[in-house]
This record gives sequence, C-alpha cells and structure tokens, in this order.
Amino acid sequence: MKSLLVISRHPPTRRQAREALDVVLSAAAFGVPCGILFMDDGVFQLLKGQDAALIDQKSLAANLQALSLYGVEDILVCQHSLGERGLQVSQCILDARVMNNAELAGLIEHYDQVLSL
Amino acid sequence: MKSLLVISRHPPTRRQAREALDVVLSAAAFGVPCGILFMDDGVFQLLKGQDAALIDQKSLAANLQALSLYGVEDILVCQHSLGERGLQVSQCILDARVMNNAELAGLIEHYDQVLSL
Amino acid sequence: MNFAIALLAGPQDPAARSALEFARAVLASGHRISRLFFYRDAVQLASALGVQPQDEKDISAEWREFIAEHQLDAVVCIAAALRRGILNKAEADRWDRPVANTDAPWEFSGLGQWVDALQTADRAITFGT
Amino acid sequence: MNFAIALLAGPQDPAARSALEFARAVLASGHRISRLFFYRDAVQLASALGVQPQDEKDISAEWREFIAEHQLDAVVCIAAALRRGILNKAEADRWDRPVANTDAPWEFSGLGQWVDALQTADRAITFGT
Amino acid sequence: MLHILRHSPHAQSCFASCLRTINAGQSLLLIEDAVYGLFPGTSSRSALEYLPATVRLYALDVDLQARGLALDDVPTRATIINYAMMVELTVEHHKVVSW
Amino acid sequence: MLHILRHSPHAQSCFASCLRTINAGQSLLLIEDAVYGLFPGTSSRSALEYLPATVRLYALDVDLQARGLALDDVPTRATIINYAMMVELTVEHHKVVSW
Repeated sequence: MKSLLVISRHPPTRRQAREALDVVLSAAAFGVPCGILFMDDGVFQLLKGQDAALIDQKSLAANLQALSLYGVEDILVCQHSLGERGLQVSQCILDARVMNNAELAGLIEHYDQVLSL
Repeated sequence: MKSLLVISRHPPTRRQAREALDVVLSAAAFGVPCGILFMDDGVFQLLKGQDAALIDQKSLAANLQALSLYGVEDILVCQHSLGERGLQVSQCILDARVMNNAELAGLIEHYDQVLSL
Repeated sequence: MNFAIALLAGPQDPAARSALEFARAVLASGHRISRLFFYRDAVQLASALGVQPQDEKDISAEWREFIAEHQLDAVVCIAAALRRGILNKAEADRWDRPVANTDAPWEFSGLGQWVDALQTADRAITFGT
Repeated sequence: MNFAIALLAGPQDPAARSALEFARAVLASGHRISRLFFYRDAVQLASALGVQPQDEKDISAEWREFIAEHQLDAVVCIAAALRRGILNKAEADRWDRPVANTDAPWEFSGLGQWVDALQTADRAITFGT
Repeated sequence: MLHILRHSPHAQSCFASCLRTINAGQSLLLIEDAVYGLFPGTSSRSALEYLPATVRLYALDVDLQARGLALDDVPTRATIINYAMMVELTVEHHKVVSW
Repeated sequence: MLHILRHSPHAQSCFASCLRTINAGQSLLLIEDAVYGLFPGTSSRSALEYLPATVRLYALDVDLQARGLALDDVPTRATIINYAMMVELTVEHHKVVSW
C-alpha cells in the first residue's frame, strides 16, 4: 500500500474542507496508511468552540473525530500557520502534532503520495 | 444617473476578469457614468505582450479597448498593486491613470456606487 | 427603502447563506427588495437538480422558496448561466439542448437588469465577491 | 507508465485546460492514463448543458471528445456531482429529479475510485487545487 | 460609506486592499471569513486596531461564533451586530462597498 | 519530488506555504498564475531565487507567454518547458505534489 498525506488548507466553512476530510476517510476505509496535515486557513478547522449551526452548516467535528476511528495515524498541524493566525495547539479539538517547517519538509518526503486539498 | 465604479481584482485568465468588464460595458451602454479601477491581480489584465490564445482563451484586449469607445471615463490603476507585482504603467496597454492610496480613497468616495468584482 | 441585492458566489460558498439571511432581515425590517440579481457562480443556485445530504440544508431550495413566497424579482444573468449550463426551457430550446434544469421563480435576463436595479434602488449591496 | 490524473477545478478555471493539455501530452509521449478523476467543481465539466460563446473554446466538449476518442476511464465523483446538480439518468431517477444533464462517456462513482487509482498508477497528478 | 469585508485576511489580498482605501469617518463590517481578522495576536487584528479612531468597526455575531471566536475576545472598538442591525447599518450609510 | 504551484503569489497563501516546505534536491514547476511569481522586481521572484541551489526550477512556456512574461525576463536558473517536457518531469520524479 502506498501511504497518503492529505494537506487540508481551507477554512471550515468552505465545502473544500469537508471534501478534503472525505478523501482521507475514504482512503483510510480502504486500508491506505493515511495522514492529514492542517495548514494555512485549514488550521481553523481544528479550533475549539465553533458553532457551525449558527450559519446553518453541519459541524465538521464528527468527520474530524472519525479520523482516529478510521485509523488515520498522523494528525498534524503546521506551527507556522497556527502562529500567523494567533492560535495555539491547546485550542485544537484534536490531539494534533505540531510540525515546524523542517519537520513538514520531512513529512512530505516520508509519504508516498501527497494531495493538497 | 448614479455613477458606478467597478474595481476589477482578478487576473486576466480568470472568468471573473471578463465578467467584471462585462458589467462596466453594460452600464456604460445604458449611459451610466462609469469608471474602472484595476487593483490587486487585476492589474495584470493591462499588461502588454499577453497571448491568451496560447492557453486557448480569448484575449481581453478587445473588451479593454471597448472601454473608451463606450465612454468609460476613468480608467485607473492602483499604484500599490503595480509596485507589488513589479509593473510600471508604461507596460500597460491602456492609458490608465495611476492612483496612490490617498487618491483611491477619494475616488471611491467620489462615485455613487462601487462594485468590487 | 428599496434594496437591490446581488449575489456572485455559488451554493457551495457561505455567501449564499449570508445573502439570504440579509435579504430576510431586509423584509423583516419593513423594507422592500426591488430586485435580486444572480451573477457568476451564483447562477448555479437556480439549478433544480442539486441533491443535498439529508442532514444538510439545501440553500438552493431555501432561496427558491424565499423568492416564491415573497414574489420577488429574481434575475439570473443569462450569459453567466449559459456558460455554466443553467438553462430554462426557452434557452434549452434556443440552444438545442435536450433538457432544461431551471424554471420559475427564477427569471433569465441580461446585465442591464442589474444596472437598472443599481440605478433605481435606494441601497445596493453585493454578496459573494 | 500509467498515469492517474485528477482535476478539482471547474470549467471556468484555467486548470481545466492545463489538465487536458497535460493528459494529451501523456498519451502523445506513449504513456497511458489509467483513470481520470473529477472532483469538487470539476464535476461541472460533465454537464451537457453548457453553452459557450461561438468565439470561445468549449473545454467541456473538448474533454468529452478526448475521453471518448481514447476510451478513457473518466470518473465523476458522485457525491460532489449530486451536491452540484450534475446527474446522469440513474441518479436523476434515484433522487426523483425530472431530468439528467450528463451521460456517457462520464461515469459516476465514489472516492474509492480515486483511492484505487492513486494506489495502482505509476504516477498520480492533480490539477486545479 | 460602509465597507463590507468577507474574505480571510490570510487567503485574499482584498483584506489588505480594503484597509488601504478606508477613509476616516467610514465604517467597516467584517462578515464570513473576514472575522478571522479579529483573532487575538494576529497582524490583521493590529491593522484593524490601527485604523483611524473615527472608523467604526463592526462584526457579524453569527459569523464570529460559528468560527469559534469568543465574543469576549473581540476588541472593544468593534461592535457586534446581527443581521437586523446590518440592515440598519446599510440604511444609515448611503453607499456600501463589498470587498 | 516535484512540486507544482499554480496560484498567483499575491492571491493565495499556498505560494508561500509551498516554498517553506521545499527541500534541497527537489524540483519546483510553476504553471498557470504561479508564473506571475517570476516577474522581475517582486518579492516572490526573490524568494524563488533564494531557494537552495540544488532546487531545480521550471516554468511552463505557454503559461509564461499567455501572461505576458517575456522569456528573456525569466531568471536563468529557471528552465522553460512545454507539456511534453512536463510529462518527462513527472516520469523522472517519483512523487508529484500540486499546490
């Protein structure tokens, strides 16, 4: 099996965020070793205290919680992106591992395939 | 008649650029006093030497040339946006007036309506 | 006051919801909406073929009901719609396409309708830039 | 080599052209395309209802001809398509919609087809991110 | 004049472009992803706080809360409004520019 | 590994994000609006020129010319390629990441 890293780069209110999670969950369901990296505005997906119902959207929380249930091993978040947005990992709803730039480069090398979604 | 300023902010290869020009030309055709301001990546629309046919697109040049034929009075370009992109007004295909930030604020005040497209 | 409201972004964009909530608030405040104008990807809202998951809101259906309930003038830009494969019966016939995918309360017309609305409304506001 | 090519952006985006030119170059170089996968707004390419101005290229028609000519496996993500109002006959019937707006050579299937293509192709490349 | 910003400050150049063109005495309303510009500790928040004191700043309540920004964390110079108050704002201002 | 960038450096954060994750010895191909990153006198061009010397830089010919960048103005470290050569590049690299 070729391992797959999905880089999720869009804010939670965008359809793209949900569609990136769908790709990871599908791949994981097929037994593909998967990781997901939240980067750029994608890090906002992880923020605690969101209430998407107020803008008549379905919360992403269930899909995010499903990641570990589906066996997605690496749940990662970009340190630089968090910092630019004034966020700390303690504000994240998932137990995401923080990656600095050097670690990111290594991570992307480590996976067989990488999709930026 | 209420005057109308369209701020065109998208690069020339995007549908949005063409659709912004269509709005200005329509309004001008109805006799509305119009201006157009190229800003952000929209300033790339004005660059000389483009050959959109190479990527199977129709050139924007005809629509841009039509602006003055339709009586669009103010054809303006944002100085800050040009500078960020390494461009000078001498590289523009239209005789656009360069506006600094203070002039932009005044311009937007001057028009009765402003659409950022 | 008379409001002209334009929407530029499609059903997948949060702006489709913001514009609808604003339009509802305009009417709830006792103002009028002289015209709704749908341009760029917002023309996709007029499609009758979208199928949303059962646990998600159908913004396209909500717009359609809102327009019908208040008998609003809801104009879809015909040029933007043709490009994006949104056709009513008349356009499907004109362009020799086998089927149409939209119908009333959406009306097809040109950019002139937006220009006119901008001229005549007391307030003009755009969503989904 | 076997290539899996995915497209995420719709017909209005320059990426729809880039992906097609790349796919043509793959075949011209003597390689094979094991699967094309259309996700997100790229599902709009499958619509048979788009009407382009006469002096502009119809990227949707070009994709359709390319796929048919080379008998390629061209999968449209069913979930993305349903949301965006792209339906073939089977889906229109299933969801009780009056008409369909797409047909062969486009095939409807799930994300599993992309996952499978990523696993089995020698090279995977995505356009329109 | 009322400016309405809807894009994330991190993803779109129009956030900065809008701020460059705001004049003293005008109003700015943040909706949708533009409310991310108010997050504490960001350069966009500083830019918003440095706007001339006569610029009135507003943010839409549901967009803030949907995106997880606690209303207590909103800077004091920003007024939190709902859609009904947004309608009032557009009535009070002769001109609305959406960025 | 081959990175492919397609967005304008001015409109999308992925231009900067991609540059932050490129390792020595990798390749970067600019297509579509990413070729605006090569325009002389811009900070994006400087960032591209400051990439490690072992990073190979490519740009797609039709995308450059369509957007009005004279091929003479492309920095010498960038190789101008066509679609056939882009296919070759993807064959030479085991992995392609599109930003």
